[in-house]
Amino acid sequence: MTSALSLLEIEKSFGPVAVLRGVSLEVKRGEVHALLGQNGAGKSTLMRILLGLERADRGAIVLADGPYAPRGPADARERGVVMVPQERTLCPALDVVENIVLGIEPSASGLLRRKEAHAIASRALGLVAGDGRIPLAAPVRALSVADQQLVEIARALAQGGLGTDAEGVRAKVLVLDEPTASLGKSDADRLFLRVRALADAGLAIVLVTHFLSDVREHADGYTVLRDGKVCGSGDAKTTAPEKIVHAMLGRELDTERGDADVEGAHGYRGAHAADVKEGEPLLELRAVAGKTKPRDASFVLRRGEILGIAGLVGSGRTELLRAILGLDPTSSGKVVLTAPRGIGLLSEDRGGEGLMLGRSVADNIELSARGPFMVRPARVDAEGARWISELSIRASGPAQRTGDLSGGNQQKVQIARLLREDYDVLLVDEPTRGIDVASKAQVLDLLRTLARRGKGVVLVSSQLEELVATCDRIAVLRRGVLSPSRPVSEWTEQKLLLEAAS
Amino acid sequence: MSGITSALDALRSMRRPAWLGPLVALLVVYAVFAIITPEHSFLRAQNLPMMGRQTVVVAICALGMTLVIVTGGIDLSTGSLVALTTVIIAKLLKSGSSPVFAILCGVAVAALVGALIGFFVGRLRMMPFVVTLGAMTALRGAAKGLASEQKIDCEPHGLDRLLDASLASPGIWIALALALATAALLDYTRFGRHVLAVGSNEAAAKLCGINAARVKILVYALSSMLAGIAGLMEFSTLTVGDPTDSFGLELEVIAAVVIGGAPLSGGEGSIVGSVLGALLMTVIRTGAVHMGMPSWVQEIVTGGIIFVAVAIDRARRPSARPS
Amino acid sequence: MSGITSALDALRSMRRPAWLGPLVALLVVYAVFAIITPEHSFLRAQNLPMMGRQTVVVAICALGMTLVIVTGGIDLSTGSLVALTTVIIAKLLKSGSSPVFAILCGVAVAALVGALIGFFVGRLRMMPFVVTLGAMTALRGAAKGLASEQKIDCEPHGLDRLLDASLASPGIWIALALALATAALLDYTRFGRHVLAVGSNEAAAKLCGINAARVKILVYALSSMLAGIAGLMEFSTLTVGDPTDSFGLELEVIAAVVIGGAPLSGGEGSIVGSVLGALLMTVIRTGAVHMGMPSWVQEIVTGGIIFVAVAIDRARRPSARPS
Amino acid sequence: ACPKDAPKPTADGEGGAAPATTARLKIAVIPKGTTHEFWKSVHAGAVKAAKELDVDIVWKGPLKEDDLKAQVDVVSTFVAQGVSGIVLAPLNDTALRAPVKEATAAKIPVVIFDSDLQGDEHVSFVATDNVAAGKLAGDHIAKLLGDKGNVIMLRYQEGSASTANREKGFLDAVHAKPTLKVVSDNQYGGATTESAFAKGEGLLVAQKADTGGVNAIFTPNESTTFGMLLALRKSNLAKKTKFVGFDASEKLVSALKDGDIDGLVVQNPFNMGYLAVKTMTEHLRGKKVERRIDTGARLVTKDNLEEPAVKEVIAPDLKKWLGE
Ligand SMILES: Nc1ncnc2c1ncn2[C@@H]1O[C@H](COP(=O)(O)OP(=O)(O)OP(=O)(O)O)[C@@H](O)[C@H]1O
Ligand SMILES: Nc1ncnc2c1ncn2[C@@H]1O[C@H](COP(=O)(O)OP(=O)(O)OP(=O)(O)O)[C@@H](O)[C@H]1O
Ligand SMILES: [Mg+2]
Ligand SMILES: [Mg+2]
Repeated sequence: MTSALSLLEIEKSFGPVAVLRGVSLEVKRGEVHALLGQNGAGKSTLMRILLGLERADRGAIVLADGPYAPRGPADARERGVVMVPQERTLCPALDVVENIVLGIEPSASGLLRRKEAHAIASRALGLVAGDGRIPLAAPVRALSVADQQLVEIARALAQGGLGTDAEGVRAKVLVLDEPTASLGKSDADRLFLRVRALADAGLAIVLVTHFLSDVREHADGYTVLRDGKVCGSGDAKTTAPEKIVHAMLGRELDTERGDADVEGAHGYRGAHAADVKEGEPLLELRAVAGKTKPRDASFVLRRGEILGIAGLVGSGRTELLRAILGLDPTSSGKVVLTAPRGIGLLSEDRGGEGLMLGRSVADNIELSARGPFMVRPARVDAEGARWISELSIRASGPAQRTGDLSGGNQQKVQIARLLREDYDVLLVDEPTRGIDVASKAQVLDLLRTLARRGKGVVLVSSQLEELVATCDRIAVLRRGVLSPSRPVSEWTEQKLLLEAAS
Repeated sequence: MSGITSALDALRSMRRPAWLGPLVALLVVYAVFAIITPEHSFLRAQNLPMMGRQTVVVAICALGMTLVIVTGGIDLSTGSLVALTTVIIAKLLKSGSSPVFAILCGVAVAALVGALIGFFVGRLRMMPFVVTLGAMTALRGAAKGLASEQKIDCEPHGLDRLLDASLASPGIWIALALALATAALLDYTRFGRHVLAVGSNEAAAKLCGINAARVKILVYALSSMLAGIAGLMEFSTLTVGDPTDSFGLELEVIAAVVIGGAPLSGGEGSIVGSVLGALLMTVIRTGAVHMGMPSWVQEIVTGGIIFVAVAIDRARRPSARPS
Repeated sequence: MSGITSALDALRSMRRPAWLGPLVALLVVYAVFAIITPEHSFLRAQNLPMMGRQTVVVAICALGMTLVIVTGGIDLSTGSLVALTTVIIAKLLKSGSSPVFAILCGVAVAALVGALIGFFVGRLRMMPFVVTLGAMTALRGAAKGLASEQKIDCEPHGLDRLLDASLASPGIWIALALALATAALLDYTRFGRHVLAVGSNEAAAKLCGINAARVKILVYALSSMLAGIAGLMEFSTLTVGDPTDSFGLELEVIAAVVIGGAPLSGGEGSIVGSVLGALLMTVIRTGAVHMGMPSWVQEIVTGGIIFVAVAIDRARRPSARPS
Repeated sequence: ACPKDAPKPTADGEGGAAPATTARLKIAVIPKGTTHEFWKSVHAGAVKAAKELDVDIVWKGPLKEDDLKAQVDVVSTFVAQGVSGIVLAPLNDTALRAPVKEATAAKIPVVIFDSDLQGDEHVSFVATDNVAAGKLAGDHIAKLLGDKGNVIMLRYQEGSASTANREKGFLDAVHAKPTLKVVSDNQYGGATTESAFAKGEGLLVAQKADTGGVNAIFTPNESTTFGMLLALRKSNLAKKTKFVGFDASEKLVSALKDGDIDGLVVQNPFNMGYLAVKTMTEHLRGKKVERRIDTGARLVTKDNLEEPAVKEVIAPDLKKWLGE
């Protein structure tokens, strides 16, 4: 096999910060190549350079048909390079068809040809989503995060030239930057089937991911980035996951000892362990129904426990959490909150509603509805700095713009804010989305520690193994109806999946 | 079963045309005035072509403003540009140029100014509000300077007949043709899709290989060219070049566009809606005169109606998921 | 070694104050005028207090406008509200009320109007541009109606001494005190941080339990109250209640805020910057008179300077990561 | 000699009567606006006086037409700058008092022209009697209609004193004839031609001018007159409806010749500008001046258009003085 894509000694810095320090990478035709690394290692930056969204300071890129220096995404598409970026990039006001054919609209002397556009869109979407699930005429802002992600993947496929001609694959390189971070298992499985088919058709595919299981099951080769350098690569199928993790972290991930306890929760001093009454109810839902979802949800959350909520994408988990917090109106039922220190939510949509991307890390961590009337900016920065070190957030300092952090580090900023507020009840929606293995363990450990110290946690996650490993009890949400919760000992991943899908 | 639900879903997800709200508002306000004006003077035959004629300038400006607002921008220089165009045309006519040459020059200068504004907004990524605020002041000054701070009298050479008393006056038909062309541009061409995409999510548009800067330059050039044509119509009405003309016109134009259903956040907009919005404002103004309302009552009513029209329109639309 | 680099890094990551740009611009323009005005008349002692006095109204309005713009909103009703306040104060004084009562009434009405605007923007989630455009027209009408379409003459009862020729005139000090208070409110209180948060990302603010609607109501009420105080200053200058006064003032105020470093997209802004922006506009205007520039040249220069000030400021800031 | 080299007049001039300095006088002339033809004529008159009397004038209006605050600011800027004297057409008779006081306090004399100012700080008032001028128009319309018919008056702008006086004078004259009916007098044309045009056009339809609902129209200044003229022409009502306006411009005079306008009350702006600057100069040079100087107004019709005295008023040689 010939190499379809070679990156040679790519270097890139933002101001004084060197993000990539000579990265070389080679992907062959027909290969699915996994790109791994801790949050902020520079994976997305590398991919953005590949697409011409960012320009490398030094280094070269070579495609099968010659040297390649894209001036922009249009240029990249011309050469057969397309990408699904990490953050959502759809036009919320345009409908699904318009989004998918954006920039490649079929037209005759400037005039649109709607039928053709529709055909392209439905074919591209058919490749990644079940039939008819996503309405083609709906504006994408009405879609759930997961559906938007699917539209985005369909768009990349369409832009690669798949939609126009069944066998004519024009794209040569497809970059997927954490495509499954917001997908459920079935969508993810379908996506990987598709990815394999594309690879077999001769594409070179770069897959950025934090799921080591996906690497093992779906990738051929892998490369690990650490501190802007390549520090490990090989065969994805045969390499032991521990070895990959070691390459990523530069050390072992000691789950027994609890990495998180050392780095994170240990330093976390917020909880008032003293006045905790074990098992005291904090939050009770009585037949809560929202405008559309949830339709019927009841549970009691007590001090010291983690309640997991499983469910398929679109089952209404996010809506349930929003309804509890009062962000969405409820139509019937009752939410009884007895927690003295209140209730906080970790949003699944960190860029959209979770963070002020334009403001500093410290401002985001400090954002709070309560507190004294006067605020000292110096204290805000000091507080920010403290949390940056406690959660080992990779940022240049408390004053850095949050939008300039890598995706995973943004997620940590959200978590820091939640911890700082010291809520009694924490509603966490997909807390490990987009964060690396080490941080993932750290975050889940943190949740357990919090519970141990008397908090109540509601955990929503599409990672079933995460639920099973972390929760005390799990309930399943099916089309808006929440089943009674059962102790975690009665659940396995398979049982959860069956229950959610039935 | 699933066939029915999916059909229902399709129906629900169908977008209600943005111009429905302003159309209803227009009809209601028209009917109210027709009923309550003394002796129903509002229904007199001359009234319709007159209102059409009075709307032409605002409507033509609103076409371009819609495009600008759809890209998420705004253009405060419209009024000054209209005044500048009347001055250029008058000055050229006075110095003996042919009317065609005068028109071409006026419109070309406007388009050039627009391209420059577009360059600053699109290429240099400056805020449209600031760029056009600066342009508003500077162009007004340029118009005054060019006209030596007075109105320029000139023989109109037939240009005054562009907008005359009858329904057949060419100005109204030109405006209509321009509206259709702009609507087609926005809804049926690739360029139109790109305009919408840039306004909806510029980063996404760029990712799909759309040259956002070029789109903006074209949009501002087009919008200013339309303002130039509106300036021609204004000249046809005034028959003089007036550098102080159309002060504050841009706010009326923006109001028309917003009433027409385009949010200032961009990504959406309807040419038909904007034209209806412009008509609505004329109907209110004319109706108030027919009612013999004092000016101040008229201003309160206008303010109230802008407000109510938009409020009702927004209330009816399904609220988007917060994102 | 690492100590030095980390110190350097800290220095680099230090936030450049937003008002640095406008301050430099102000000093440069001042120096230029000081040098080039004939006989350096710009440096005459009376000139400074006079410019201070001329800036008071715009500067006070700019304080509130900064808050509004920081929330991502805009307020077009400022000019009309200032005019309305002059009318209310004059009318009350004429009817024999005490000056204190007249002032309180004028400012209270303004604050109420602001709270109403805030209610529409915050609670009913209508676009600020539209709400305040409607308010601009309606308030202007209300002012004219209240004044029976005339300027209202009245004995100023000492209110005219609020802004007099000396540096000691209380108006300047009141404006300064208000500026300090507003700056402190924005930078050193929880409410100020909530204002910034609502402007940066409203959804995130709500998620953290901040009542965004309440924040907006307060901001618009505060902003309009400041416009009311500006109206008092305007009355002190004019000594009549003038319903046609301050037409277009809002654009000057917005220009001052934008020159002062606040992007209209919200989430950022500096009170000091806005005051400097207001001063810059006065300096340009005064300098132009001293130079004997014709109005049209002055307009071109003003437009150009708005533009250049913002362009330079934007160019210096590090570009954000496109997302 | 170059004026820049001359010593500053106010720097060493202690008393208010510092007449005999060798320094060139610098007089600021502040109109209400700069683009109406009216102010152009005033400007020309002022330039003529300046040339004759060998003084410098600075011509500076508010940036926006009819912006009261801007005019107040312009006056105080000139005070701070230290000119020899200020000649001012106040936009308001009260609001400009404070800056005029300020000027007087700084030993800068002020001559008021066009519209009056309250108080007695100013040296002299040079203007037309506006009420009388409005009455001229009212009487002419009464004569044209034979004292019978429906009359419209389109006002200029809220709060403008000189036009309000003309409107008052007109209404007084019309109300004196019980058989004349004023069908609309509460509409304002606004500051620009285009707003007056739109208002006028609507008014004509609303009052059924085409079927004889309106017999005569009066407008109190240049922009409303021109706007109404356009409205009449576009509605094919010119010549059918009697129309008396105010002020003269090239277009208005040719409309008078065509018969589209039946009469124009004209002031003598050229003379006003001339006299205002002259009065100021004389005061500065230590002469005694009158407190009130009338510049006169007259009714111009097609018949007296060719009289030399009228010609001089309506078509002053702007080019000669303004060099355009
Ligand atoms: N425009 C920018 N300005 C400043 N720093 C930036 C910018 N873009 C990226 N960075 C920095 O570059 C580093 C690498 O970011 P990148 O997004 O490539 O990481 P990543 O490997 O994709 O991480 P994640 O797994 O969290 O997505 C981060 O530390 C980030 O803060
Ligand atoms: N504003 C809206 N308009 C139309 N449909 C909506 C809107 N908000 C949500 N939905 C629909 O509601 C469904 C549930 O949303 P969502 O996918 O967020 O639920 P979820 O169970 O939280 O899933 P996940 O968290 O995995 O994304 C989706 O199918 C989405 O299309
Ligand atoms: Mg990334
Ligand atoms: Mg969800």
